[in-house]
Amino acid sequence: MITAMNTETTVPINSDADIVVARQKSRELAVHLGFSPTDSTLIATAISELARNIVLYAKHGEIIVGAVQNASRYGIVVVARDKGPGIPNIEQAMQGGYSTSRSLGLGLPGVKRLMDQFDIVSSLGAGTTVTVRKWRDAERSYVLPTVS
Amino acid sequence: MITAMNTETTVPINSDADIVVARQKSRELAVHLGFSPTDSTLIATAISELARNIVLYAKHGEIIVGAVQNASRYGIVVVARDKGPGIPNIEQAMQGGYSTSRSLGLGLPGVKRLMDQFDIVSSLGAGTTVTVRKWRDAERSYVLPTVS
Amino acid sequence: MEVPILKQSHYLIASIQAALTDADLLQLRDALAEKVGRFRSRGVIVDVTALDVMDSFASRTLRDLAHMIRLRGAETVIVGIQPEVALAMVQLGLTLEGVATALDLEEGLAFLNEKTQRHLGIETNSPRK
Amino acid sequence: MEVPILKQSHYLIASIQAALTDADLLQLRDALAEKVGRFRSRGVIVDVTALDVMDSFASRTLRDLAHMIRLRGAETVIVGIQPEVALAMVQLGLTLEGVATALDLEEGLAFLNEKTQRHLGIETNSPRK
Ligand SMILES: Nc1ncnc2c1ncn2[C@@H]1O[C@H](COP(=O)(O)OP(=O)(O)O)[C@@H](O)[C@H]1O
Ligand SMILES: Nc1ncnc2c1ncn2[C@@H]1O[C@H](COP(=O)(O)OP(=O)(O)O)[C@@H](O)[C@H]1O
Repeated sequence: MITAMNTETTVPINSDADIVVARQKSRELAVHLGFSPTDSTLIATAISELARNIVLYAKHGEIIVGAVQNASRYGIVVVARDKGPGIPNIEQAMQGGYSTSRSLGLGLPGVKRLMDQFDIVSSLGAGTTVTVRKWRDAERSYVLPTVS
Repeated sequence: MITAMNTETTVPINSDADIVVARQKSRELAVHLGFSPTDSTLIATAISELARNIVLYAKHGEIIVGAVQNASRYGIVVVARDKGPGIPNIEQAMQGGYSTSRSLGLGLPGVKRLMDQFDIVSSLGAGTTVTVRKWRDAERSYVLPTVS
Repeated sequence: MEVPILKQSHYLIASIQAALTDADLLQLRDALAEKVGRFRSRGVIVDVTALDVMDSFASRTLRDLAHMIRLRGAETVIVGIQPEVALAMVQLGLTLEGVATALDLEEGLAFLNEKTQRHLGIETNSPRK
Repeated sequence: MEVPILKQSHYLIASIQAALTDADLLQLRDALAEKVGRFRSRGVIVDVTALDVMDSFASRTLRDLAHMIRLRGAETVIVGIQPEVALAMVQLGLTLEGVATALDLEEGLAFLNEKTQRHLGIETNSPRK
């Protein structure tokens, strides 16, 4: 897959105020890329969960939102990465209902449902990187302004 | 086992509209073969799940529905096949609750319960073929019109 | 195939007329979530009598629909699940837990009348217009 | 960003005006639990119409808030969940179970009127103002 990004924004995540910034930036980009208000809300919600996981479990990290394009589609890609403790058992974390905090453990499996593609790489002591994508409906005729 | 089919229909599966066609064709054949309305619904439901798996995981494939006969019984056989990515761990997929999509992972184990026989062959990178059969109650006296 | 949505006093009634594609079902879900606000409806009835098959996708979509309507402050009831469809659902492990169901349109209306009256607590002794 | 809390007769109304941080949400929860005692309020309305995102933290905090208010002897209703927010919540598995919801402020007030009247057993036969 060929990916090209021109509108890339990095949001440093260090506190709960940054969670709000991250979801606002991702919504802005989603709207700019022609996503419907509904899809933009789904994207912003997913990014809110990923940003909170960084604050909760890794303390510091960053969220990078960008446009993505392949042969047939436009979309948004969001990378959430940290150098935190990592996730010991990813399969368990993705199953839902698993949580090391006071939470519900719905975040990661929920993020997967909200987005079209979900990849997670995590190694103990080295950190966690979650990459999610959502594609614009192929049939819509909107063309990205300046994706190279 | 000797199997003979004369009424064989192939439904190409490329989109969610084809899922509807596949389940309608399988119901039609089931009714034609003398299955009860209840059994015909069970069969159509199973085929709906198999067709959706093709659309979700392999994008393209086909469903072949036909009559089947052995020494003592008549029945319906449905083959769902695709050249998609294949299933890495069939045992896990058959256990239920396992899903790589937004779904519940009830499909394959559910299909097995809905039908009388269930076979799955899948190899990574080469695709997946699921073959299911359901037999008509032996005691019913209905005879197939022209099964050779 | 778009599902017609009728407005009947405080309720919305969606009568599925034929087999639906997955896209049709999602469209129905989103249309009802929007219309329940536009028409200030207190309840939604989805009549699935004519649905040929209720598979895992349809069940999940109807469950999501009911939860969305709840979050919008209204009640949903699914009516008309046929015996053979119910059997197929049970064998698939789909129980529509947490979603109200009723035998048919009449029972669905009775359920909503009871449910939304109690919720809003108005006119319990006077006839509803 | 502190959420303004209005006192209107027996009720408290918190209208969220913009995106809230987690800390703002916790502050709102605690402020309402305190004020419901101070003003002897019978009901609380939280209007989330302007909330950009209802994620798992916000849902959990509102659910906790509703339960706390209940333990203080009053009722809570969440109003104004938009269709797209409801969809995101449902996909996250957040259904606000056990928490009352209503379409908007007006419906929320109607709900509280009914609910707190019945609870306190007063004015059930007198006309509603
Ligand atoms: N960025 C991260 N770094 C380390 N651990 C994480 C991270 N994100 C998630 N986890 C782990 O995965 C578990 C499940 O996460 P999630 O599904 O978001 O649920 P929750 O946050 O509600 O617990 C968390 O409880 C935590 O143990
Ligand atoms: N035709 C197929 N090609 C590739 N993978 C498949 C196919 N069918 C099923 N799978 C895999 O098996 C898993 C379980 O399938 P299933 O039981 O039907 O549940 P669900 O579709 O709800 O996830 C799927 O999540 C997917 O990973």
